[in-house]
Amino acid sequence: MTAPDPTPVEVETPFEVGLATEGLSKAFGGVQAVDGASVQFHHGKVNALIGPNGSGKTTFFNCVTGMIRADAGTVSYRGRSITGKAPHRIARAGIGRSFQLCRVFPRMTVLENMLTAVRPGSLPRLLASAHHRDDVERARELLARVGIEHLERAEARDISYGQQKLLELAGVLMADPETIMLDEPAGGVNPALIERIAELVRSLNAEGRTFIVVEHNMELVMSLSDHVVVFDRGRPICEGPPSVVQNDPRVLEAYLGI
Amino acid sequence: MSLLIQSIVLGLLLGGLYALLAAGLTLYFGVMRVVMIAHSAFLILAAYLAWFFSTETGLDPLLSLLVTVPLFFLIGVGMQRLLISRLRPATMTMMSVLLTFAIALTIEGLLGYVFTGTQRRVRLSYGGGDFEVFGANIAVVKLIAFGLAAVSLLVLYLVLTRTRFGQALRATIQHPEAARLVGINTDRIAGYGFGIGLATAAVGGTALSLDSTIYPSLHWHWIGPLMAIIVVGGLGSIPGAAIAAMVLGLGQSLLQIPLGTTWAQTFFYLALFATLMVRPQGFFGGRLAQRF
Amino acid sequence: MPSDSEVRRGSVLITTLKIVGVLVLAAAVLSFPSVAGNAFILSVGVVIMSYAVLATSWNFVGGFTGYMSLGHAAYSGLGAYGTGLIVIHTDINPWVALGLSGLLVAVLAVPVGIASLRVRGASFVIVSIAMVLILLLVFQSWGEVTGGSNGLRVPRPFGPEVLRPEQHERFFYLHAALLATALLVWWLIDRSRFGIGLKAVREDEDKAQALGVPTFNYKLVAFVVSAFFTALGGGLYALWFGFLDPIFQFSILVGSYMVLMSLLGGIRSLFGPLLGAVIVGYALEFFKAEYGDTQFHLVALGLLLAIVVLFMPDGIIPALTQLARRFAPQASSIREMTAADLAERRRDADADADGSSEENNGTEHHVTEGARS
Amino acid sequence: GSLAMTGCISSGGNEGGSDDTITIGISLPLTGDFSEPGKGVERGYEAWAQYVNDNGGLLGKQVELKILDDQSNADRVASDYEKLINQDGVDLVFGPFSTRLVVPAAQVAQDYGFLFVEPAGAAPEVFEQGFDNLFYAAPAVADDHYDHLADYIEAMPADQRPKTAAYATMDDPFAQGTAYGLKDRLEEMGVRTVADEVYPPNTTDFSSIAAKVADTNADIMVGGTQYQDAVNLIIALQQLNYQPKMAAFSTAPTNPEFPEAIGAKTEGILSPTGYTPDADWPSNVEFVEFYTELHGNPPGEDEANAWTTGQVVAAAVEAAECADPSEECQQELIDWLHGNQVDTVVGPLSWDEAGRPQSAHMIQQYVDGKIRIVLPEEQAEAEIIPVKPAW
Amino acid sequence: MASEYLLELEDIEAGYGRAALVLRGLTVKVPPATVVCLVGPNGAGKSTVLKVASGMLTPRSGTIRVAGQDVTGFNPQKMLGAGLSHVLQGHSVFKEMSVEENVMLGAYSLTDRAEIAERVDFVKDLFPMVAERWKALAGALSGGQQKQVEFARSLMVRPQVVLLDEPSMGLDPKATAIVFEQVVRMRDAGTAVLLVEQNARRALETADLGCVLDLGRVHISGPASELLADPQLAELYLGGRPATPTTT
Ligand SMILES: Nc1ncnc2c1ncn2[C@@H]1O[C@H](COP(=O)(O)OP(=O)(O)OP(=O)(O)O)[C@@H](O)[C@H]1O
Ligand SMILES: Nc1ncnc2c1ncn2[C@@H]1O[C@H](COP(=O)(O)OP(=O)(O)OP(=O)(O)O)[C@@H](O)[C@H]1O
Ligand SMILES: [Mg+2]
Ligand SMILES: [Mg+2]
Repeated sequence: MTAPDPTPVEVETPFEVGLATEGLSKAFGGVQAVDGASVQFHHGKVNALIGPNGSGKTTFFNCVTGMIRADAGTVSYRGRSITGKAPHRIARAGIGRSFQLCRVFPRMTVLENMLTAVRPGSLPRLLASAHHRDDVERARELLARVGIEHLERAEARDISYGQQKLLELAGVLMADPETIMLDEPAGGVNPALIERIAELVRSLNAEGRTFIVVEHNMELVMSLSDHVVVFDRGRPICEGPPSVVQNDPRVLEAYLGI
Repeated sequence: MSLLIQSIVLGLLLGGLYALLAAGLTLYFGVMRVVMIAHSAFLILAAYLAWFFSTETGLDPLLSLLVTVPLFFLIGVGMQRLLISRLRPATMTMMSVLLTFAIALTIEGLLGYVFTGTQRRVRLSYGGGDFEVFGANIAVVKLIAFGLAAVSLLVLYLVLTRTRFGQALRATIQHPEAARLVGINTDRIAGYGFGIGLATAAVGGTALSLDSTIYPSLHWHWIGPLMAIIVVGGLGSIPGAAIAAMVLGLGQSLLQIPLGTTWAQTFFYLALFATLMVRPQGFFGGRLAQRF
Repeated sequence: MPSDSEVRRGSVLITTLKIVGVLVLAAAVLSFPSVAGNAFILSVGVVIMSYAVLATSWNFVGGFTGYMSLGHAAYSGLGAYGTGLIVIHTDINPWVALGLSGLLVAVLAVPVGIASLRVRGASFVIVSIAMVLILLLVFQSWGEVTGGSNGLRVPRPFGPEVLRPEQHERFFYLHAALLATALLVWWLIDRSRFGIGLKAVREDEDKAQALGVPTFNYKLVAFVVSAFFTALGGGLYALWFGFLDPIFQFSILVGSYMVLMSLLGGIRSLFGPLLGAVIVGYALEFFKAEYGDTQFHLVALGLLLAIVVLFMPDGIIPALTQLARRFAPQASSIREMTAADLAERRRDADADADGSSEENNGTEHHVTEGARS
Repeated sequence: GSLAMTGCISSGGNEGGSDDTITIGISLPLTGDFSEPGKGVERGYEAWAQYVNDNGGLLGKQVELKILDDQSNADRVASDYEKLINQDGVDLVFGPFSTRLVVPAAQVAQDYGFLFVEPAGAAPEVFEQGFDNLFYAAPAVADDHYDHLADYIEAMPADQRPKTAAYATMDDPFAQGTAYGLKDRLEEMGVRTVADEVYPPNTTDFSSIAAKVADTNADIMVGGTQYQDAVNLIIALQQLNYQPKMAAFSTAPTNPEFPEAIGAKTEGILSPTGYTPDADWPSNVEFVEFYTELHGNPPGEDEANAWTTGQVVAAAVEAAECADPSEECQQELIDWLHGNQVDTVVGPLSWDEAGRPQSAHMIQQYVDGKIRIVLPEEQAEAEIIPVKPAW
Repeated sequence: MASEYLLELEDIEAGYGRAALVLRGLTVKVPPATVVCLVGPNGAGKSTVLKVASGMLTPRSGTIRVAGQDVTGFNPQKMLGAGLSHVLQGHSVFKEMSVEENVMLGAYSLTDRAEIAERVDFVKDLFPMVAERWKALAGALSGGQQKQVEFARSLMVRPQVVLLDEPSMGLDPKATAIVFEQVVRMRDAGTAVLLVEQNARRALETADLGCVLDLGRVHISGPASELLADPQLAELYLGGRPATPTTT
């Protein structure tokens, strides 16, 4: 893992651009939720996206993943434009995401929830049995890593809120995307498990996976991320390594309220 | 020319009735996510009661409203409390379709059982009466029906938007648990909401009985256009339903001139499909249409 | 707490039971014509088989995607009229005509699906109803082609030497074959990745999309497959019955029978619609026999539907399975673990994993492979 | 399940086979859209059976009717005849009501070789299906119902004839058949068609149709109607204050409730009818007497047609001296009817090879508040009113 | 009869439907002017405790008392009447209604207009966002904003007992601070607060008493500061290294 940059000078260290947006905007009625945001996320790193409530983080996620159509601006992924593509295409381009307001398939079992995320790939595989042994094994392993392996056979609607959050996280990982966007993965999760999740993120990151995490748990953000982007009123106001961002007066003012 | 004016007048009068009935349907959906297939069956039931009342007593069928409106309100409350409330919230919309479909069948069956399948029509001394305005003949009965519709629509609108009850009703559907936690008696409120919806069917049915034949299976004939109206207007929006009803009623009436009765009826469905292509959520609806 | 092997033995037992059940079912169906007392009972059998085909076909959309179509009569009606018109106006062999008509309806279902699957829930139901009503109007009014309200007589596919009772028997087997095909396809989809994607659509469409499921295409495929089988069911019925009347071909009641049957049996189970069709088909005969000359049969049907919706919203088969589960070994009791237990288990697991790190690498490798594909 | 099912559905039992009764199977729309006329036909059939039994039966055997309800549904009607023939083992069948139901029912009868005499399938299409076992037990097919009226108009001096005609017909093979039969004739003689509206059977709002008709101000208004649609149409026309010189509607005006339903403004309304209780055919006098004694009021057209059906079948049975489901017997009955004439309450009937009857309907009109036969002249009970008073 | 506790749950057994028990003989008591914090792993039954306490879920056995009065079997509406209010976990705003209507519905059980107006001013003042988006549809707000509206709504009444289910979830640090500040204020005003939090350290720092719940039973309870200091608890329930914050 990269150690925090010791020099508080904002020097652009060279990095590989992963997901990037240019002038992305989205307004709802009179509210400019995302306001011409141009952001570049570091590929292969753990990126954090923080900002006060209502600063447009979730909307930004939604625009990037095609869940809602942006008013203006472009989105590219590793140099290729994914602007305006359908959500499933973006997902298949290697970008997975979780939802802030936890969404699971309520009347499927926890295991089936996991299997839904498997990419069939070809037509024969599409028609092959869903309970493929490899898939099931991997699903179990992931469930164990988020600490809900014992719930495998429970229907998702019957498990507690925090457990659903964990299931959602595991589901996203199951799809095995190259870039994983998480919207408040730790919200409502027991601190003991947050540790495990952090470890999981680190190890997947070490395998080469990129993360973009929205989170209000500052401890987690600071210990986990390599690069932090701070949003306010729909656009980035500051970015850099955690140690830098943490002490930036704009961030202190807008976000931490100090 | 006079045919055109005549058709416009007829279309507006018809649209008024459509508006009232569609408003009731919208109410169930807007506040309770219930697709009430049985609405038109209740409509026919009310019409039968009006007919029965006037043949038995010889009085004007409009007087039957004094009985049917409270009666339907109570039936509505009972139906919500005893039946609808048992459905799971997650599958409410779908299951309510089937449940109310079952109710519709039951009503149709009972009507046929009690009144036989014979077509009935209220006999009114002023049934064929008319007066002329701008070269168009306006039937007295149609004007009465229109007036009833307009008044009830207005009352409905005011109740839902201006009263504490209306607010509680909307809160109840949007998050019943939270509504209970702020102290709303959600059971009672939802029941009243349903009762009001059904009361509109009582008014509509009586209005309908003034100038139309009724028979037990007639409700099938009404379901289609009414459903089309509420989708075009935007599921859940009462003003939307009313406007769509007027527009479609008028359109149907005008299209009858060149196309004939049968093809003119398809207008509702073409409008429905066109709406879906252009604005799936309907012309006045919120995001709801997509969600549920 | 039952051990893993116990659970496994239980599942083997269940699988065996299932296979035996299917065989018994098949035997019962195949022997029905010889058991049926007379041509009338055989004809009732054909009707019930036809219901079963329609309900099972309906279940491709209703069961998998959760889109409840009350208007599937549109497709059975189109299939019936398509078959009839092709047979009447061309020299094509009736069976080819049947297949052709099924394909035509499937093709037609594509634009219809594109239009109507854009909306969910109530709007979709309403659109499906509208579809039937619009077709009813068209087929009634477009008399030159469809025979209008005079109805359309479909010539029988078998020669005059095949007497009516024998005709019933042949059509019974034909329907059974079609049903078996539909069931097989349903089963294949149910266990496939495609199927699980469809079920995800039923549960939460947006979320499924975010996971990379091309929901719209999936829905559309299911819809078209459903329309195809429904049309075949309708066409086969037309060839058997020989007379089409738009009022009965394009009736909401027929569409709702399909829903009722499927719901009654259970839309999440393979044999649910079949079971529902047998029960409802029999109930319809029974109600008619009992309350024939009053409108009471409608009341009875309505009550039946209401009871299903209120008390068995998941259907009979799931209700029975649940009952059976209560006696079968319970695996879910492993949910009962405290944080300390879990921590313990994990520690053990981690120790295991360290001990056999090679195996672990294998899995990791798989993960990486997946990412690149 | 199959065994249990057999047990229950066959609860009717095979009682038809016994030797001292003749069982006749009938399916009728006792519920649903056609239930009103269906019940009329049922009354007619039952009266006929009672009459026959009171008078020594058929071939010396008692007649027993087995009536099922087809719920006005074509699928059901076929299954009903299937049941009557196979399960209940009836000896003969009578036809159901309404054109829509006759064709599928006739198909079943044909497949089992049964004679099929029907009281109510008048539409021309019925006779184009190639059934050789089918006979319509009424004077004329729908097209010919207005023949006498057409003749009358043709005979009028050219300047008094209507110049324009408006048609409004229900989309139903029978109702439409009647109006279009007249339309063809009128167009032949140069009466211009200015409106031709077809409405679906379930229409309840006639104001737009009436508006279009009224707008043309046609001289003659022809309605191809059943009962209630005619009432609605007339009221809607009244609301628009349209006054044609002649107005003819099928079926509805002969209904006793008609005058009350349209507010007694009936004077001058014309209607074709195949039957009148006042007709002096020998068997009709007996029929009316018997029926009136039974029900307290004279029979209507539906009852008469049912009775006629009974008479026709009985004549064939008496002639062939057999009444059993065997193919030979049924074929004999069919053959006999093709070659002979039967005297019935609607007059002597004979049929062409497709089963079309070869007579004509009479025309009735409301004269002085009562419905009377006005055409043809030899049967007329009252003088025709050539120009209808305002309604 | 006066009781020394404002809220008492005694020997509660509860579960959903016919499924197995979730709460197995659980006892929790909250004295006046006290914040009791429930912590525990996901699925331990914390939310279930609150649901039982507010009458949303009827316990299979056990008693519930509010200010000494036996309220077992009361529905939520009656519970509110008895002086108990509950803020749900997750999101429970009325999405198709405006922020204003949401907040006003919080005062549904009140009738005194002046009091309502005063409370409205208070919550508007507390959460500037609420004032700013007063006429907006609540469903159109961001997740955290909705939580703020929800909390604001619950502040419209001043009950004796408040049940809070993870009030800080999804809130930014500023808003979290406000929420905890309000919790303290409520306590100072004499209210009994039963707080469920996964932000456990922060919650225990605020609370007077703590209760660790696991598998439907109270595992350990005691003064919040003691729980915070227990290294074993820290590892199992509070996350890793006890009492040494990672950064800053
Ligand atoms: N569907 C919508 N309709 C209208 N306005 C919306 C909608 N979704 C979001 N907004 C507005 O856009 C702004 C940004 O919302 P967003 O959900 O992106 O914030 P966020 O940064 O994710 O906040 P949080 O930390 O609370 O989750 C908010 O002011 C919100 O009110
Ligand atoms: N509606 C339900 N039906 C069946 N079981 C449920 C239901 N809700 C919760 N459970 C079960 O009850 C147990 C306790 O759930 P509860 O929501 O109280 O947990 P919690 O402690 O609040 O967890 P979290 O921190 O994740 O919110 C869990 O095991 C869950 O699986
Ligand atoms: Mg957010
Ligand atoms: Mg909880």
